[in-house]
Amino acid sequence: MTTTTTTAGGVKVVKPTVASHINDYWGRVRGGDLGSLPAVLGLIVLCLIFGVARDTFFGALNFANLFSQGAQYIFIAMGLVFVLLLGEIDLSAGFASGVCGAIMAILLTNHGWDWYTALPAAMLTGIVIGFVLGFLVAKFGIPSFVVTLAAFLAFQGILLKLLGGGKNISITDSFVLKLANSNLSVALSWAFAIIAVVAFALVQLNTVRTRAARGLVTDPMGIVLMRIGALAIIILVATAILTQERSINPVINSVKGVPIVAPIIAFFLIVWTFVLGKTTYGRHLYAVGGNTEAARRAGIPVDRIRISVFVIGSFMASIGGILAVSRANSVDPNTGGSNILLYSVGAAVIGGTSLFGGKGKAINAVVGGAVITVIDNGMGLMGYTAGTKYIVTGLILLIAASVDALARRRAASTGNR
Amino acid sequence: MTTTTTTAGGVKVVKPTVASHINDYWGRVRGGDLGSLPAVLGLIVLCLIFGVARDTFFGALNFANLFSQGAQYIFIAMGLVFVLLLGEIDLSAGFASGVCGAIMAILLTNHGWDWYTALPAAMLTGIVIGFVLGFLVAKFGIPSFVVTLAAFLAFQGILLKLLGGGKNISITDSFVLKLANSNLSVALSWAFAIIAVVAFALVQLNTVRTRAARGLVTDPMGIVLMRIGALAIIILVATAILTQERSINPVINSVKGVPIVAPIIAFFLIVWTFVLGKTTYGRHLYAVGGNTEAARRAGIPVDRIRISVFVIGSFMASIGGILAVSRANSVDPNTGGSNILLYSVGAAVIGGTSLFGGKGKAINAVVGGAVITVIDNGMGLMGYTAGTKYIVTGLILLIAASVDALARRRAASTGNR
Amino acid sequence: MAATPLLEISGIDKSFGPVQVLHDVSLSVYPGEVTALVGDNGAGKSTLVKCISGIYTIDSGTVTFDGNQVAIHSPRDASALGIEVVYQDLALCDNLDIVQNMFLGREKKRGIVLDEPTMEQMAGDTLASLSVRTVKSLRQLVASLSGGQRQTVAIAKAVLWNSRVVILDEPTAALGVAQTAQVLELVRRLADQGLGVVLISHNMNDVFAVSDRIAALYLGRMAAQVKTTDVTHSQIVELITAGRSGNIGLPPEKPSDFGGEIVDITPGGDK
Amino acid sequence: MAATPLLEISGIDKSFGPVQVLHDVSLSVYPGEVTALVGDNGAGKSTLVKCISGIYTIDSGTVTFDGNQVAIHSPRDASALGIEVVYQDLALCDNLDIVQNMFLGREKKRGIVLDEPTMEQMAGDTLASLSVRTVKSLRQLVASLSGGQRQTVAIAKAVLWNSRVVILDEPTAALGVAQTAQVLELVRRLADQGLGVVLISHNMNDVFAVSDRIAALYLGRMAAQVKTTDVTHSQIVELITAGRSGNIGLPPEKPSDFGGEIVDITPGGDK
Amino acid sequence: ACGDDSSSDSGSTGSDSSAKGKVGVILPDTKSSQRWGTDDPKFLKAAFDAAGIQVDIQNAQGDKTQFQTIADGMISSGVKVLMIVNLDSGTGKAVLDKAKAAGIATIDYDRLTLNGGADYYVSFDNVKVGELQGQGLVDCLTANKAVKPVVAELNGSPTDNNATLFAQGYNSVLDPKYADGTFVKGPNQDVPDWDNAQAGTIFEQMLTSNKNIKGVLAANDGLGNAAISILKKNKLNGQVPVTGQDATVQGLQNILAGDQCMTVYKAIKKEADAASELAIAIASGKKPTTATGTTTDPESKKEVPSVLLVPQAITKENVKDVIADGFVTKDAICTADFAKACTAAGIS
Ligand SMILES: Nc1ncnc2c1ncn2[C@@H]1O[C@H](COP(=O)(O)OP(=O)(O)OP(=O)(O)O)[C@@H](O)[C@H]1O
Ligand SMILES: Nc1ncnc2c1ncn2[C@@H]1O[C@H](COP(=O)(O)OP(=O)(O)OP(=O)(O)O)[C@@H](O)[C@H]1O
Ligand SMILES: [Mg+2]
Ligand SMILES: [Mg+2]
Repeated sequence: MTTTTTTAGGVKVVKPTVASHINDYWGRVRGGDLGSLPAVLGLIVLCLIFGVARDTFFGALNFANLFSQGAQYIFIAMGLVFVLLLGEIDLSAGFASGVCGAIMAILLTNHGWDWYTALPAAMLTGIVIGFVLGFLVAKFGIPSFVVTLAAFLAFQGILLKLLGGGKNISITDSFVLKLANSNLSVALSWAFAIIAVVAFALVQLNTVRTRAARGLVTDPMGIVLMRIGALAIIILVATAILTQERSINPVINSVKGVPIVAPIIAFFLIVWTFVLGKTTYGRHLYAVGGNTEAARRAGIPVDRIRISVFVIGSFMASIGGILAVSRANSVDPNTGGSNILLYSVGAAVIGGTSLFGGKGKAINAVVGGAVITVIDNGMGLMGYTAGTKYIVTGLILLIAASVDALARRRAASTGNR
Repeated sequence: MTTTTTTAGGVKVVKPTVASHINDYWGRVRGGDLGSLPAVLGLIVLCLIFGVARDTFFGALNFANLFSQGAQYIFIAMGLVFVLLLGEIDLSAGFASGVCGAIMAILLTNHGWDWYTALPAAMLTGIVIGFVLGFLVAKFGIPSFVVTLAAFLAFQGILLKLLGGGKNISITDSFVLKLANSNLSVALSWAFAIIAVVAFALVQLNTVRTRAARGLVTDPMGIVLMRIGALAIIILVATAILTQERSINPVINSVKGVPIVAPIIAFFLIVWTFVLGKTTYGRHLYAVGGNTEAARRAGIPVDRIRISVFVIGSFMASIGGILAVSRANSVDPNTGGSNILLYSVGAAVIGGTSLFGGKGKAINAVVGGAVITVIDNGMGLMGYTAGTKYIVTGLILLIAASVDALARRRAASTGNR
Repeated sequence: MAATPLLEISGIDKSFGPVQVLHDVSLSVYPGEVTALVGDNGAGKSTLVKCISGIYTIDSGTVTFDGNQVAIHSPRDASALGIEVVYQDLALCDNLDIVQNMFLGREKKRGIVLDEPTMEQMAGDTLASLSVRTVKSLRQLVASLSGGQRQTVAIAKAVLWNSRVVILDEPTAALGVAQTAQVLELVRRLADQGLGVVLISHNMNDVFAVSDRIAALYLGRMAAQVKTTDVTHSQIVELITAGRSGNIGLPPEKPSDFGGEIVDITPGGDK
Repeated sequence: MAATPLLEISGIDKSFGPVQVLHDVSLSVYPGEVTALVGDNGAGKSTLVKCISGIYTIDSGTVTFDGNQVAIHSPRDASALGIEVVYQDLALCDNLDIVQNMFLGREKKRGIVLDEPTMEQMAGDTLASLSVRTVKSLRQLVASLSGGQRQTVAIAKAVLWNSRVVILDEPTAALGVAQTAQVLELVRRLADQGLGVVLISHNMNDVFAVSDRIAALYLGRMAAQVKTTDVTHSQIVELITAGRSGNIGLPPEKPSDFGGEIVDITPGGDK
Repeated sequence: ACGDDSSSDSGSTGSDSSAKGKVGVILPDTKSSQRWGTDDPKFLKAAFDAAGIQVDIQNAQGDKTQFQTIADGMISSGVKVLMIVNLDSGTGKAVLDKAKAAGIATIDYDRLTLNGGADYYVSFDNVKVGELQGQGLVDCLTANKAVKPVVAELNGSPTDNNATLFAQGYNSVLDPKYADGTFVKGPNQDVPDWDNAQAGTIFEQMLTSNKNIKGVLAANDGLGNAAISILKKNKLNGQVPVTGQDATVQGLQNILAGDQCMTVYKAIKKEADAASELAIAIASGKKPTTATGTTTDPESKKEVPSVLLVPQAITKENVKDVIADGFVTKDAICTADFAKACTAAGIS
């Protein structure tokens, strides 16, 4: 079964083949090390349910809708992944996104700022908010639940005050409006898709090369190629669908291309995946979340890390807020309110992030956010009354989560947690 | 400093005196073992702030208001303490209380049931809800955040459906209406107060006697008497205030006596304190919350314990719902909605319950609930506009929490966590 | 081997995902005897114990207790049979105090109320018999105990009960000189009372001092189970480090036998 | 005592709330020597170590490093001075793998990117030198390691760095025979390289095998710090269990000295 | 009353306030309409200040528990008149009962507390509001010469009784049209909490599953704007008429831009003035004379003395009326983006 034997730092190792690798993977899956597989399974089940119930669900138009509908959840959830990684919580993320969105809208509309100054101002607001929250948690030692509950209330008030006690403020800046509502041109869509695939392939192949050059075990080339192929198929098929004409009224105007939010999501997904997986900072996050005391003993500046996650959390919330305002063409006192927060935390958790810290990835927010968005989107097509809608949404959420839980559960019973 | 030496099970012990006991207590306080002291301090600070700002705050009428205003938070929080003790969360507790309240109201008003059948029906609903939630969490292994998020949505829908899509249902049953809105007679008030004090004294003295008889160390008699005296003063002074006339218009009607909710709160506080502190079940709760694996290895039926806390949580929510409906004379689709849940979790956490399990007491819910209620009550007297009110509420909450946090923080820096 | 074993396991396999940790392991525990279970770090001793006590489900193999084949699905089942275990990872509840931990799962009651005085007294007696002298209070939280104090609490917890088999996984690792002597004496006393005792230890002196039989695990395989009087110190060390010694132990190693498993380093790239 | 101590602490007091654990403790660590710190369970050894490494703040007392008085407020300060510690409670991150744990806080980078290949190679080298043979993969999570494997990782983590003082708190407690020998050899080698080494152990054979000096703690007081060659095995055991032996050790015990503290059992009723 | 000499300083500017009773006002929320956060407090406070009456205006933020807690506070601080906009009739009644027991006069403001027995009632007719919206949509669709248009309805919050009343109004206009086949009934959804973001998703999904939607009955301007933003995204704005309510700046601008077909203007100042006039009279110890109409409580069948005001439909043609009325300023509406539309609409 084993073929070549190389040495890595004095410890004997076996060079895996494609067959042994697949075997290994299957062993891990049976052993409970499932990664995001169950969440993806849950997502597929959901899509099938809705697709069978309403045939518009699988249309290009509806597929494109998903991106802007899910953007706010996904961005807030991505920020929350960092907060949850430390076992903290940020209840104020929803209204923080509202406040940041409102600041942008006010600067644009009431003060006539340009988008390239108003947008950074909104993001800066997010960063400041996060810093204050993090400081209170890290330096005063107040539980984050209480700090952010207080902030949840305070931001709601600030939002009301900013909007002069409940007014809606419209935005007309075309750049900002485009963010959530427009699409890349077809050419640009393809360009992005191809760049993404090529970049992924290069990174993968480069890793193999570097490791091989150092005499370390590498994934067999077959597996690497398979991985590249799978990603290429997903991205290219999605691009193909999204570059079709999907206008409701094609005579009047044409709507096609990848929604602009898609590359924005992809950008942050790549950045945060890189930060969490490949940088010292990311490593330290996991360490503090897994065992704060061990991290402290290893000389990691725990307080600073703790502050930083709230900064990232609120910063991502500000991005979510900007996109929410763009999508609504306006900001109102409830922007970032209602279920936004619970749904965002839910997205992170469904995607596989632990509420107890130490476990989570940026992709969790995207997968979980997709689950939440698909539920919302699908339910919107069903045309239920309010009461029924709530009940069915709850049940559907439960179904999606139990596909995941049951898969893991079965695996856990083998003793491997 | 030490006087008598007795033996307890072969290990030498020193019999503490009043002086050494106080010394010890002070050492513990300085060492960070603060119990509910900081939360109580926070509460006192709050009362002073509001008392200075508005003199009506310290009136007998306002004091009496606190009980029914806080009841729903306190009951839901008491149930949540159990859920949080295992490191779980119940996001659906708010709407569960609404659903139970609605069931009671519907049975009373639409089906003409009597209070002595409708009330148990509501509580039973709570128990069933809790069982289903607990079952899904314990047996399927779905994270409680997700299960109860789904339930949060579903109950909202059920409530809407029960109430026929947005209507509200009034109740007229005088017994139920009295629960949250009436007072004990003055004689009964005093009777309850005196019984409570005497019972406490007997339990305390009996403990000392039993332990002394077994040759175990006991608290010095002076300390025990002090403790009894302190409780007696608090209860008797409160009763004295509450048995004064507090009607705005004494000519029209007279309002005096302890609000009926007060003994209900006291009843559950005593029951749950007993269960947590003096029974096997309570012990096992702490064990599962502190170290699930250790509890499992000790043969504790972890799954059953997990289900049970959700049952208790939803049962207490049903009591909260019944009182909320009683107070509002009616039920509407938002009963148990808005901030009820966050405030209740906040109450438990502020009172000293940990979100990570293993740490919490029934009294936490009462102290934390009192903090939340006083803030709500005091803010109501201040006459701020909506925006300002949110902001100030957030800040006040933060102040109350930081009194607590700073006290503990200073203590923690001595190394004792 | 005249006496029938009290506890007999045979053919146990256990894998964690792709990694097989136990291969066809058999072990017999006799009443009135101390069986020492030895093996290198990572040989699978603790895993074997956890399989016996129902913490892990076994992939295949049988457990026979008192002559009857039994299925142990959870620690409850094990303690119902009278199997008591001191785990290497002590498994104490940090948020409970010493007395509470010692009686966890088997609290004494009067009516429905916990009988704290009785438990406190019994806990005190047991600890005193284990040479514990520096515990400040029986009501001290376990979180604040020193390493050795924690270990003593875990041992005391396991011997409080009338059990038939006691398994101790490196019980003296963190103990001081006096406490170690006390625990070894306790182990001997338990066996003399007719219990079956399994002692896991890396200390060969202790093993030879108290054990009647020695079972040696090597890379998840049972290399040998022998009478203590039949072997020498160095033979056991050889069994531990090489899996065989002279004519006892595993058959000579064929490269393909273990090679694949020991050294299979999962590539770092695919995490 | 011709050489100047590399690390010298004196007059250290430490209380946890009402309980005083260390009383006026002094200790000197010399470069090129192994100082064994011994004491009964709960004597305060681990507490002393944590005070030195900045995990606990000391109530009073001074720490002198290389002749300069220093204030160590956090583990960062300690490692900045070149003090490396292997803690008894190992303090590993269960959710990270072996390599990640070993380089925690001091990751190798290329630009801003973690240099995983280099770290993996260095980790492999270090582990191999500690006789680790059963680790399945360097990318295995620490949560799935056996007790001894975890301890080896903790030791390997501490010796990877160029430090000036290495403190090991019962490093061999969970180790097998071969691994223990390897670690003791390592301890000796570190001292021979000129480092100051503090070794905490309950195993007198090990202590006498590698140490140059022995410091004995008794109930939170430093009973004696002596040259290993000046004392016998049984003298040290007496120091550990009674605090004095012949003319060395603490002054004869007056009942009031310790009585109050050791035996003060907080009443269970007031929790 | 015992609260007269209190240190309360909430809004009292009158010199002789101690001689008169204090008035408490509880507003419901800040989500269902911007008026509760902005307009009512402004107008009410101005009116009471002018009369030198102490007033305490608070908002329950949509929370029933809060609502009652505020009422408790006002009662215990000794108000003489309590004016409430109930969140639901149940809590409303509980509060009114408590106030009456304390001998406090009560006014139902804007929303009638069913079976509540308030002394007075001041309001717009909410069913009438709905009727205006329905009629507005019919007019716009007719003007568009739409043939059998599919009409989507975005209702208000399912937990808000007023939303039910609005729906009752517009459905009374639309249902006959559906019945006779002039219009086609399209999707119909409630928007929880009047939440604009959710309204956007809900409408987007309506449009995805029913691409022929030709008219949108949105219950207020916020929901209308949510629908318009989705229409814009699909470049359908202006072709699909959308209704609204409240005559917000945003709604009026949308009307001027041609994206919204109409809104309903409720002269909030008039309503606030009418209510404060009543309260001032009672607080000064006089018998109010303005409550000339009556409303029948549908539950108790009692006649409540009332002041009823008439809502007004606003289209591009009469946006200027709202400005003339002082409800919004020209500056707020006619920003650079809308200057041309303003001129076109005759706003100068
Ligand atoms: N949950 C798990 N997942 C994967 N591998 C595991 C798991 N638990 C244990 N192992 C592996 O199984 C092997 C045996 O571990 P075990 O704890 O039984 O060793 P041990 O003989 O008790 O060693 P020690 O003497 O160090 O305590 C080790 O290589 C360990 O890495
Ligand atoms: N956080 C704490 N709070 C209260 N007491 C503590 C705390 N930490 C340690 N102690 C007490 O301090 C004493 C010394 O503990 P320490 O861990 O230093 O002992 P040790 O010498 O390392 O013992 P061992 O050999 O068992 O590891 C013990 O009695 C212990 O109970
Ligand atoms: Mg082991
Ligand atoms: Mg120690």
